[in-house]
Amino acid sequence: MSTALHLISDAFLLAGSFLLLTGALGFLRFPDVFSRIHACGVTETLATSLILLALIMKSESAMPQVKLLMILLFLMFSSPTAGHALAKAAWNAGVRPRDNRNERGIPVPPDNL
Amino acid sequence: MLSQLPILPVLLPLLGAPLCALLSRPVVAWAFACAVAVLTFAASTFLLAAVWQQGAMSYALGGWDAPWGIEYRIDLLNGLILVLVSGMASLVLLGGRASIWQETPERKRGMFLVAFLLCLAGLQGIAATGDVFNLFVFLEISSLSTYALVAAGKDRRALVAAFNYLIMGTIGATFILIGIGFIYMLTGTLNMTDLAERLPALAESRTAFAAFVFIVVGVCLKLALFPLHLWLPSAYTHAPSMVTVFLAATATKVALYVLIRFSFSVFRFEFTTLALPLETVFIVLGLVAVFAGSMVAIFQPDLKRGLAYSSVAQVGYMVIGVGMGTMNGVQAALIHMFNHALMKGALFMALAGIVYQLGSSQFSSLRGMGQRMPVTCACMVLGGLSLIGMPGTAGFVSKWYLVVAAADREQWFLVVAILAGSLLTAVYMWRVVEAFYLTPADIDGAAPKLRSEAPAGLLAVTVALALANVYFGLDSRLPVETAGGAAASLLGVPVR
Amino acid sequence: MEIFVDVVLLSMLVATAVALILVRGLMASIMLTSIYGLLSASFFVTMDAVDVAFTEAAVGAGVAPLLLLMTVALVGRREERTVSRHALVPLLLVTMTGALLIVGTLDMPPFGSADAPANQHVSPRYLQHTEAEIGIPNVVTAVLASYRAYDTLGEALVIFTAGVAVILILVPGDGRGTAQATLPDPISGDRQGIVHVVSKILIPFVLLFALYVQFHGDYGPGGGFQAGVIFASAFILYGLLCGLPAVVRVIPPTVVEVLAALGVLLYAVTGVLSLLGGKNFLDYSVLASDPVTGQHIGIIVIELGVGICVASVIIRIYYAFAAHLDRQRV
Amino acid sequence: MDILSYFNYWVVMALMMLGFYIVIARGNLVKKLIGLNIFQTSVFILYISAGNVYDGAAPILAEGVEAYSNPLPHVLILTAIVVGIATTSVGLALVMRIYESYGTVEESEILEQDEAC
Repeated sequence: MSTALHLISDAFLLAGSFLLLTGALGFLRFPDVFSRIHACGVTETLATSLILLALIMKSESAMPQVKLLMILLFLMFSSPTAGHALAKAAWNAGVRPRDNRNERGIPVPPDNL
Repeated sequence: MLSQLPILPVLLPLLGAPLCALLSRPVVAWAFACAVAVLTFAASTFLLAAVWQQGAMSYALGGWDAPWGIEYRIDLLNGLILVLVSGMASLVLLGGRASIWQETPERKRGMFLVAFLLCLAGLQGIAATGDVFNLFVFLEISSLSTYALVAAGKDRRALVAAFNYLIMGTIGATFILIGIGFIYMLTGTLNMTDLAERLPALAESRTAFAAFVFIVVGVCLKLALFPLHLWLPSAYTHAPSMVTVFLAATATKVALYVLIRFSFSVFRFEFTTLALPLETVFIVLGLVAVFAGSMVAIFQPDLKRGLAYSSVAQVGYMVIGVGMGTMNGVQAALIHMFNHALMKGALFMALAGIVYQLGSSQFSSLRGMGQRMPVTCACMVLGGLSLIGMPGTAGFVSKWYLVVAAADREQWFLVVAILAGSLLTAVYMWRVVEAFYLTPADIDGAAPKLRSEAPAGLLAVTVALALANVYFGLDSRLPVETAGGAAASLLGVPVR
Repeated sequence: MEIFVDVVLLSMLVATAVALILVRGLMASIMLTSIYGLLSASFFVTMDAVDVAFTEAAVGAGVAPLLLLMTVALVGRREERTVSRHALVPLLLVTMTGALLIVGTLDMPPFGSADAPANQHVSPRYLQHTEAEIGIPNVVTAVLASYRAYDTLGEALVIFTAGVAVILILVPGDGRGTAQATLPDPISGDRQGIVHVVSKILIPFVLLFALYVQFHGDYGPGGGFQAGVIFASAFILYGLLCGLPAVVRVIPPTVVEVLAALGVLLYAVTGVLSLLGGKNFLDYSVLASDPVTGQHIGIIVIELGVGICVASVIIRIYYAFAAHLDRQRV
Repeated sequence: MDILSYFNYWVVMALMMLGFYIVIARGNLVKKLIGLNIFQTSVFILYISAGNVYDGAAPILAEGVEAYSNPLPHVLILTAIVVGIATTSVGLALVMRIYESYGTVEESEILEQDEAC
């Protein structure tokens, strides 16, 4: 394996781990359900993609690479959908976003869902 | 064909259960289940006869020799259990249709019978296997089906009883699993014969000690040994009548078998007595069970619950026999196990007939039943006499052997205690006689119907079980000799 | 490095279990259970138990939380702060049991040792002879489906028993069957929503993956049980999206029940074939002229039996739960 | 014998006891089942730990691999996991029916109702 590829994959791994960390931090610190879903959902999709890409670069035979690629593809579908479903479920359950003064920042629209 | 015999008592109900699920009409399913149970009984009887003739039989499942594969190992001990369990299952199914039909809605009857066959397969599998993990698997088959059968009771309290049984039973099974894990870590094998060879070398190991304690506690939860009996009274009281008959006659017996198998075959007794004063623990708990169970039974307003508490007491007698640890003691425990199945079978079966007619087992509603259902009540009284230990009944035989075993060890307080326990039994059976024959029927004025016996099938089985109590009281060769042979081989005494 | 991962995972497991004790409210408890399942699955991977990890991920983090969620959808997420009269009794029991467990560890063979009796007596034979006797690389499958095939038959029977038990407990006896196609479907969102579209794309692939796991079990992690769970999960996903009536139209409960029984029978009848061939129960060598081929055929057939049984039972349990939920809500 | 070789086992014991505590101390029936789940899963971890071999590979035969982990505990635990989920589903079915007839899943409230009648 070439050194360049090695370096790139290491960088991907680091970036992915960093993003996961920020996602976890956001999950803990953000004020309401929706921003927390945002923190996790967005970072998670990108971070896991980065890590999977790095692993594809690091692995040496074809079979694991194909499998990792399929996992990546699956995550591209499932992760954003899960975030969407979660947010929708929260909304349907009557949870509304809050701003950082912990007040309802967004007017509640009529329930047309 | 003879070489394939050991698998049949388990294989038949195991195949029968899914096949029965394919039958849509309940009557057909019932006939099929009866056929399966009777065939199983026949196979078990042949097997026991074969074991008498040629000694213990081994069967390698999948053709892989133990300890690599799973082994079935049938000796006199589990041969007797197989006959007992399948025999009771046949009687319950043959005679119990009316009762099952009354207590289960039509759409559930088929599934009820499937669950019953699964329970039978599970209990037979526990008895037949020579592999400790396989024992756990079949234990779970029988337990899961039992939870469902108990929950099929009409009262909503049956659900809670089944749930509590599920929690207690699963804790017990998980304890057994922990114990099995420990001995596997020590020996690297799961085969009982292999374990028996390897464990004596580990007599000093604290891990083996912990394993034994976990297995014993787990089995005692299933056995409902005092103070781990809390699930039993409610489960027996609220389960459908036929389920109570079957469970009372078989489930605790199989648990006792597992206890004996682990204490005497897997962990040799010398080893276990070294590890802790097991004798004392068993005898003390057994005595407490006898007295506490009987005392509580006396004050129950419900006869079914009273008999359930009496089961707790009777388990105490068996455990006392096991705790003595002598050949006579174990033999007495095994005889009592066999006879108690007959007694409780007769009692609960007669009660099922009464519940069929009355819809209740409260003492207050049993007044004057002696006139209404003379045969059923006579069977009940006969079963009660056997429970007390009247000479001429099966109960006398087992009490006699227990007393002799205690006298052999010169433990006179045990002799006194066993006799005193019988007196307590007499007290609560007297309440039944009083209600049946000595209190005027029906104070509330509603005209009592004359002569309304239970349906023919139920009545026939009740009479058969009651007569079996007399028969085995007069001619006790089958249980005594089989138990004697089994006890001798368990304790390594060369006599047969 | 391995030890580091090991310690981290174990600490997370402990943290999850402690959180489970502290937390009140069933929803949070279920999420923690799911996390516990996923963490233990990860731990199994580090312990080289890939088949077990696969199963635990499917069951501990998938099916069990799903059934718990359906129950909680009915009974509510409230959990009373029970002021027990005997608060000390459980603590005492746990302390005693724990002490006994610790005593039990004292004479245990050290962790990870290849010389431990557990790794010496029986199991080396499996590792050495599987290739010659069974002819497949996954030793776990070989032991599961041939050396200890009878346990696995018991396992299929356990799951069948669970199905029978759930039907007996949950399906009402008065004719209100499972499949009331007229019921309003409970989670009907807009039919063109994102979740809907994505799931419909994914379901065929889930089924395909289940088949892969089913038939690749001889060579890699996987097998009948895992495949059955995945197969069932596709149907459950469809049911969650489009409502129970929709999925019942695809495969009615009676069909599922028959399939479950047939799955167990497929397994047991394979064993009976050995009996008819003059060998012991579940001895697959009679299935072909060459014993190793016979073993291979036997393993494929019984794994299929397990797969069918597991998939049908889990679908049936889902039907029973969902129908009960619908009935109670109406 | 160094502590580290027992660390694994001791943690597993702690996990078991945490699960066991939830089963016997909590009054909510669903929570009891959750505790049972944790208890059983922890026993699985014990078994799998017992079968682990340092530097062993997963027991899938491959060229050039010398040491494998012990496959037998894996097989046993596969079966035990199935038993666990079977028990959980039956328990949950019972809980649903109990809720239907009692209107609650708290043990104390069920006891109250039973004593009342």
